[in-house]
Amino acid sequence: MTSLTVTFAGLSLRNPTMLASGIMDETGASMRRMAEAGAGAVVTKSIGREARDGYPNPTLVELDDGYINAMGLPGPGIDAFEEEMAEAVKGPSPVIGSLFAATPDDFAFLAQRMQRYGAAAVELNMSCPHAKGYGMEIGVDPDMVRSIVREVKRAVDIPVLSKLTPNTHRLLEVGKAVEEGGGDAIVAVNTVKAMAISVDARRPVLYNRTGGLSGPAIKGVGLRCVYELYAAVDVPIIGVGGIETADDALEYMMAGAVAVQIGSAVGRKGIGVFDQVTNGMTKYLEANGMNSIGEVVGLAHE
Amino acid sequence: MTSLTVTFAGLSLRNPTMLASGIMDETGASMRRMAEAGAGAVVTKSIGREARDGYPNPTLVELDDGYINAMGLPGPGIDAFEEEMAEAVKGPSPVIGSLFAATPDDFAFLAQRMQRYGAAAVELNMSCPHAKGYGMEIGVDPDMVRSIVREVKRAVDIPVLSKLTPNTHRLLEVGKAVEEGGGDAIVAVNTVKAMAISVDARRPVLYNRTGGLSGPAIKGVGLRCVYELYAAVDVPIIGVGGIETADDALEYMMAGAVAVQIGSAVGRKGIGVFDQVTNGMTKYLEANGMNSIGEVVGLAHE
Amino acid sequence: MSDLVRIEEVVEQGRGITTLRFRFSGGTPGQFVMVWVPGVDEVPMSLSYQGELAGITVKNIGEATAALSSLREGDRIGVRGPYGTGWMIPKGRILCVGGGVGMAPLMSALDAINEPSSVDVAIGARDAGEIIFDERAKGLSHDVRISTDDGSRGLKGTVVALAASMMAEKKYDMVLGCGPEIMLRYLLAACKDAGVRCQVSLERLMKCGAGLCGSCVVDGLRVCVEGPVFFDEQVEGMSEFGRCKRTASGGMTRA
Amino acid sequence: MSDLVRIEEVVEQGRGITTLRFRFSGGTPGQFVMVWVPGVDEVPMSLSYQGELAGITVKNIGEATAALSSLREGDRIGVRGPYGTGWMIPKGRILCVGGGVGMAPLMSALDAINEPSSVDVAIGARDAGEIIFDERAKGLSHDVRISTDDGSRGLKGTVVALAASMMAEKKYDMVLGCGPEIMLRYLLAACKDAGVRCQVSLERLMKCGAGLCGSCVVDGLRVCVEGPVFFDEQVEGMSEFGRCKRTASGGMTRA
Ligand SMILES: Cc1cc2nc3c(=O)[nH]c(=O)nc-3n(C[C@H](O)[C@H](O)[C@H](O)COP(=O)(O)OP(=O)(O)OC[C@H]3O[C@@H](n4cnc5c(N)ncnc54)[C@H](O)[C@@H]3O)c2cc1C
Ligand SMILES: Cc1cc2nc3c(=O)[nH]c(=O)nc-3n(C[C@H](O)[C@H](O)[C@H](O)COP(=O)(O)OP(=O)(O)OC[C@H]3O[C@@H](n4cnc5c(N)ncnc54)[C@H](O)[C@@H]3O)c2cc1C
Ligand SMILES: Cc1cc2nc3c(=O)[nH]c(=O)nc-3n(C[C@H](O)[C@H](O)[C@H](O)COP(=O)(O)O)c2cc1C
Ligand SMILES: Cc1cc2nc3c(=O)[nH]c(=O)nc-3n(C[C@H](O)[C@H](O)[C@H](O)COP(=O)(O)O)c2cc1C
Ligand code: FES
Ligand code: FES
Repeated sequence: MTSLTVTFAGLSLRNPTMLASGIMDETGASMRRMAEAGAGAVVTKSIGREARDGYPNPTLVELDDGYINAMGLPGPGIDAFEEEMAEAVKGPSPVIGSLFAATPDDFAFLAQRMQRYGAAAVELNMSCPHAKGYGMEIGVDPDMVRSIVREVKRAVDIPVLSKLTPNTHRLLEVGKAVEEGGGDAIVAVNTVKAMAISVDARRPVLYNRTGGLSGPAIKGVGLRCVYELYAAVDVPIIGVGGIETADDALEYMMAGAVAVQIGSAVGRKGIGVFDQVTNGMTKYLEANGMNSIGEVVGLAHE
Repeated sequence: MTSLTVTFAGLSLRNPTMLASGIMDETGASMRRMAEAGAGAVVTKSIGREARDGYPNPTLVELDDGYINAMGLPGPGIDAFEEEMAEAVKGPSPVIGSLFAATPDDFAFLAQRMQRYGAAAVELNMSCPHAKGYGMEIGVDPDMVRSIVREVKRAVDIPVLSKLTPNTHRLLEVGKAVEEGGGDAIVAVNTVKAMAISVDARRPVLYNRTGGLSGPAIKGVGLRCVYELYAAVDVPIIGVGGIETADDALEYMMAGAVAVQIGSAVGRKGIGVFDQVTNGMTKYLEANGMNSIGEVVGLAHE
Repeated sequence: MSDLVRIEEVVEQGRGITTLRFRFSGGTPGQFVMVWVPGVDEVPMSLSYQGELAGITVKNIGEATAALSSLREGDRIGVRGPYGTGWMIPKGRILCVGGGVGMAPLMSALDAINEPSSVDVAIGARDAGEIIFDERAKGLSHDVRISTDDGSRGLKGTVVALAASMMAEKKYDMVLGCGPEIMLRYLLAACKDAGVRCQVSLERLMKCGAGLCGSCVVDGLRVCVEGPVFFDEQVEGMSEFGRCKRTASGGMTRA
Repeated sequence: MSDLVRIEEVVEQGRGITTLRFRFSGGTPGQFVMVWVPGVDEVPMSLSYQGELAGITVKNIGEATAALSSLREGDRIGVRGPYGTGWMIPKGRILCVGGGVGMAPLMSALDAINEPSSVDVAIGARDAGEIIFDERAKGLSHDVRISTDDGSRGLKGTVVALAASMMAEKKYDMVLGCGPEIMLRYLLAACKDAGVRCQVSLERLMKCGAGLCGSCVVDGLRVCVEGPVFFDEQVEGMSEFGRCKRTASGGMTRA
């Protein structure tokens, strides 16, 4: 018997696939559905203090090999999200509350609320490339990252994950800052800052002009970040970016990820993608005489 | 009659397509051939002081939507390159000498040699993501970039182009540093740092483990960099990254590029790509009642 | 190469209801596209015509639909898709029930069925000015009936009442319905009473249109992927159907 | 899903010459693949077998080829491609001239021609131990002749001398040649003398294999894209042919 269970940062997941933040996770019912579809954990949409409409459309550009999105962090705000969490936690998988804020205090406040709502962990979004004042604007500053993580760790008992941006040459410094702040895990990566222009319209397509590239186009970028982080930090790393198949997930795990998140593939492949990936992982373990998916982690470093 | 001629930074090109550095430009004959195939200018392989073998193979990974390469800046060194330049400058298009070095002095020395060899301009590679001590290791530091550009400007009379990396959150600061150093133009972008892992081999595919992602996968990233730079600096910008069609090139020009470079498409589409792009540009001008390709530059900012 | 499509034809379909035709192939009946009016907005629109020369039929209710309604031949819009799950068209006798611009996705179904004797149509609207596609429907069905709320054309009453009377009169194997959600709620009830299976096409706020953002979900199902067409049994289990919608921030509003 | 291919069969083809068979489809005669031995190197190899069960035939001359030669059934290698421009196989009578492991890409041509009466073969090597594919060639050609430098098998002499005698004896429309560059240089001369058109398959240091890096160029032509097979007239114009090669740094060395 092979096992896909992974345990890290105080979390235990029945399989290493997680629903990535921002995908089908704005409502309790949709999060539950993704957990039922096979995600070993679901991460909520990044939630802030207040309700935000996000940007007007167009918020998404579809490419052959991915998407560019600039949703603008829409969300009902932490108060209204209580109701969604109440529903989400009824699902079969742990729910991880993703948060965005501009200051350590706000992050801590939001994290406490998420803990109260039953989140198994919080994920600090310090990496959104398209929301002014949030996300990667703070996530490229190791000092800021360290103090945010430290503040949140003080405020809650649940594990604290930090989601990093690939849009910086300081990735490893930021990763170390997470560790120094006492962070329990790193999630890498958020989207790569990009844009699309319509020649016919002679203007950027997205309302916000720039957005974040996701999907297969960035798989190599995410892999590289996980690989480099694995060699640089001791905290567990969760890999995300362009994962659509079991092989993609295995590549990330060999690069050093203990678990993976899947976002764009939910649109490109359908919600069956979690089952497809986990089935493929089981087949891989069987074919290679391994007992546990944990044996795969970091293999590409040997 | 429509015109594709572009004039910027003291250069005049019969069309706005240029051969990107590192592609079919290690020998004089191949550069000449690319100029004859339609490139409005050719940029040489990045040349350093000494001969370098580059990394052992594998140096290239082919993806559906691009390549990841880690050639490791192979090249015969500036002395031996004289012979290649002598041949290259016989071609129908200006030859731009790309250079890599670790210090302002070395850059200046190399630039003087390139000028002597007949280069119409030099392009400073401050953006290679996979050569220790060179490339993006210096190109993410605005102070370093400023002093390199300044030193090279002092050393030569030909225009000085600076090629930037997208792998930093400080792109605009670096762009401004180029301007402050007296640089004549910016080339954006070099490859995005990435890697590939073989699940079967349980190891990175590239000898150097990490490399640079190019081709369609990064088009949105390059476009975004050009768009942001155009709004931030006054020097002309040359766009590069994933250009394969006239539409791709027009998108870059609408984002603010006065000219474009084509690299990966030489492999993916063949050397006919320069003609295809320029023919498409002419058709576009005709269909839109424009006289000169210059009218397109920056249109997406209006 | 063009990244936008050119409007080839504009047809004033009814009061404040306009059809735009453009070259765009692909799609099955009931699928929709995301339509971008550069500088204005991008909104979901069902394909009211499919094939080489596709079409959408727009009711002017706000900023985006006003912009679409004001377009002229030669103007350009962005169209991506087709997206979603359309009608499942079974063998047997079908009744199409459309309220107002809800006729749009039903016309694609009628085109696809293309068997006038096996499909009937009930078209309803507030008044005669908003009755659309009746002539086109007549070419595709032998029994097309009309109702208006104010009686200015056809039967006075709701299209659900009309459909109920048709179901009482004839035997149908499937009802396909599209229109305001309140109408669909009554239609489902009427079908249940008559013992006829039913599919309905729903509308929700859509941002991505591609199954990612979650803004369109109803009880966890994406209107843009699992819908817009849902079966009666799916809809009956939905706590949010006919009761509430999500706003741009993902919060709930009562319908 | 596998990103490497499994070696299905290993055949000792001659002294220090090994054929590896693996599942890999696609390719036209004369094309090559980039073969990765994980942890060792990645090198270009002509396909000596094409179709479902492809094959390469490797001469052990250095690190990568030694690693390839030591592989056993069940081992795995990376294969990307096929790349390049292969043989143009015309109607008419053809003579294949192979020196040593140069027979590899010619075997794909013989398989493709598959008309034993219209193609003859001249196989040469330093000695009998390096003569390969003679039996396989006999199944595909009615006239297969052999030469060795030391006379240990067949005609004593070079394969170019053998080919020249065959061209004197019979009429050919095209010669296809592969082997050491010095041999190809003489072969071209012999063909010119005999008034027979000729194609030759060249080798150069290859890094990317995909037409980007420029490491394989001969006078501006990429051996990995425009080659490895070139026509006589192309080769004749090459200042670097038979004279010099590029090193890893792109510098020149005399051949
Ligand atoms: C799958 C799908 C297919 C659709 N097909 C069509 C179609 O074929 N033809 C068509 O005309 N429309 C169709 N719609 C509805 C259309 O997308 C909306 O009418 C449009 O997005 C409104 O944009 P606006 O900017 O014009 O109005 P807004 O400015 O966004 O809204 C104006 C006012 O109308 C209200 N409103 C918004 N949407 C609706 C709605 N759906 N029903 C009633 N009131 C609403 C708003 O609350 C607001 O008060 C479809 C929607 C979906 C989800
Ligand atoms: C298009 C193409 C197709 C090829 N097809 C085949 C094939 O079917 N079978 C096959 O065995 N080989 C083939 N080769 C040659 C093969 O790629 C080289 O032999 C191999 O790369 C050598 O690698 P190595 O590490 O074993 O030797 P290295 O360690 O690289 O070289 C060992 C020694 O041999 C010398 N050397 C290197 N290459 C050659 C050469 N081509 N000829 C003579 N000496 C050389 C070197 O200078 C060095 O002294 C082909 C090459 C090309 C370009
Ligand atoms: C439509 C969309 C919305 C997203 N929203 C968020 C978000 O709110 N918070 C966040 O941390 N990441 C967000 N992301 C990033 C994803 O979680 C993920 O990091 C990224 O898409 C790369 O993974 P993928 O290639 O599997 O999509 C979003 C991505 C997409 C495509
Ligand atoms: C094989 C290869 C080698 C390259 N070598 C160099 C180089 O020596 N110097 C440099 O500035 N850029 C180099 N580049 C980067 C390209 O010039 C270009 O910036 C990048 O590939 C993006 O453009 P593309 O998508 O059109 O390829 C190289 C790219 C490739 C694919
Ligand atoms: S609009 Fe349906 S998930 Fe985004
Ligand atoms: S090996 Fe031919 S161009 Fe790179």
